[in-house]
Amino acid sequence: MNATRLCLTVEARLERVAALRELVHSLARASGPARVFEAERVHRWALAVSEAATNAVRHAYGGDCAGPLTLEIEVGAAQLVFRLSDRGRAAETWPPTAPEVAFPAEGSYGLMIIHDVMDDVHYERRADGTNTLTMVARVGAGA
Amino acid sequence: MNATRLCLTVEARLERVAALRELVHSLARASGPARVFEAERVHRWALAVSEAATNAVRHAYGGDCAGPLTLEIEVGAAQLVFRLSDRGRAAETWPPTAPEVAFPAEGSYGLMIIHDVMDDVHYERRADGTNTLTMVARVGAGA
Amino acid sequence: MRIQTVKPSDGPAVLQLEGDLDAASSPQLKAGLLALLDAADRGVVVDLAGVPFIDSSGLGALVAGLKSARQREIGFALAGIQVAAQAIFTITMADHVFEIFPTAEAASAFLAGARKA
Amino acid sequence: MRIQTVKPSDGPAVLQLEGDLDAASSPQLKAGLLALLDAADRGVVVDLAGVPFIDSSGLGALVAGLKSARQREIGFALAGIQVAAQAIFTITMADHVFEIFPTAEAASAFLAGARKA
Ligand SMILES: Nc1ncnc2c1ncn2[C@@H]1O[C@H](COP(=O)(O)OP(=O)(O)O)[C@@H](O)[C@H]1O
Ligand SMILES: Nc1ncnc2c1ncn2[C@@H]1O[C@H](COP(=O)(O)OP(=O)(O)O)[C@@H](O)[C@H]1O
Repeated sequence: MNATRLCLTVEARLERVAALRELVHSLARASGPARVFEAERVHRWALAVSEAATNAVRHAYGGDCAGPLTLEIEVGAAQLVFRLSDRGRAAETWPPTAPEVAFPAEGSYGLMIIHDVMDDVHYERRADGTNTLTMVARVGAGA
Repeated sequence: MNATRLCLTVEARLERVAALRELVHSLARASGPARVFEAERVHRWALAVSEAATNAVRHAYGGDCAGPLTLEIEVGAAQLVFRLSDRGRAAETWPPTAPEVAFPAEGSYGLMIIHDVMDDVHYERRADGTNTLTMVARVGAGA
Repeated sequence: MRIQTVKPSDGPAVLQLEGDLDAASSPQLKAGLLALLDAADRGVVVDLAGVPFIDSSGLGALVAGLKSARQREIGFALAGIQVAAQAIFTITMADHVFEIFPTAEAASAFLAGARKA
Repeated sequence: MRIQTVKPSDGPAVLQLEGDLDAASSPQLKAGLLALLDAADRGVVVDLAGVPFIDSSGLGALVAGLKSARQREIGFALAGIQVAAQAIFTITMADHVFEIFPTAEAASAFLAGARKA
């Protein structure tokens, strides 16, 4: 059995995004010594989560502190699922693959990073007004 | 608005209890600088949560790693709510007040500590097989 | 939890602990403590400076040590309790029962003095 | 984020950062960087040894600095990037665009040498 699951709801403000990416780092302690994740991968997951959370604050809530932002992490044997939910505006489109960004640009790297880090990215607007970005990272059974 | 809410589900094992009490320490970072909790109170909350979690592992699950153990923390303006849920055996009785323990005993301080630290303690067995211990700590609006 | 024993020839044995002292680690402390008390005729100091958390199982292990020391009529003291680990002692009033010192040096000096007096 | 500027009379200015560099803190870095570049004719080193996390907004602020330095034809280098903060540079390939050094000293020496050559 591996039931590890974490979640954190914060006010949707840029200053709270740090707490959400911290939750990614709590993974190791919560899952125990049987599940050791490579530090480099954890850093990359934290980066992708951070970009997604910043986007939710900026684009879904338009920069206002208008509602809750929730991160859920489910630790499975073969994959980690990161689910980020807001109750702001729906995204008009969500690109299914990473858009190309020509360096050196000063912004717009967010989606590219999320797609680069995660194995699967899926955006959903639900009827109850919740937007959820589901990001999946595959991990070896022994990873 | 203060929507801060944290949760963590771990395998019900003594070695995972540390992760649950760590979640109490994550409060500060998650709630932000507007909500500063006295370090001493945070230590006491972590202790009570730790005792309750150890009890769930030992008594509800009988020491086996038989299921999930979930801690939820809700940060309200006037109170913090700590909710610890397991899917093990129901407690036969749950004392509504702190039992007296004569020091120096080698054990049985758990319930006394929980009642000493928390302002309100409430145990519930639900029909779906979940046991939930709800512990409430009152905090001043400015605390 | 890491446990290290320092046994000077002319003073009390010092048990240095590092890590959380909870239900997962206290059986290890209790075993180590009772074994040490069997052979420590100059008393025992438990140095808790490296312990950021103590729960009731940890306290239980320390109480077991105290009881054994009393039976054997040897000194027993705690040292270096961190602020973060103090709650369990105040809530249970164990702070009125143990001999508690800010540092292991102070505790050792006290136990050495008590033997001579 | 804490920002501190060290301006030796005979070498590049060094901007020492401490804390996470994310969307909450990058506007502060960008403003500080552009103000410093206005007055730093011997070049600028951004010392990231105290920065455990950098996201795309942080990278954006550094890119703004790089562009401004190029316009002004002064040197610009990064130093001390932590392992934990490296992902953003590899993913965006920014590590091929910036001059990057292990320490602020090495970066300063490089910029000073480049001016003389
Ligand atoms: N959570 C979101 N809700 C609505 N729109 C979004 C969201 N995330 C991203 N977008 C849209 O996708 C675009 C690209 O996002 P990104 O690559 O992160 O760059 P940036 O945020 O710098 O524009 C955004 O400008 C926005 O229009
Ligand atoms: N989560 C629980 N589920 C079932 N029984 C419990 C639970 N927590 C406590 N108990 C009962 O209450 C008693 C007292 O608990 P406690 O004060 O923590 O001391 P101890 O666990 O050392 O016996 C336990 O022995 C057990 O019978």
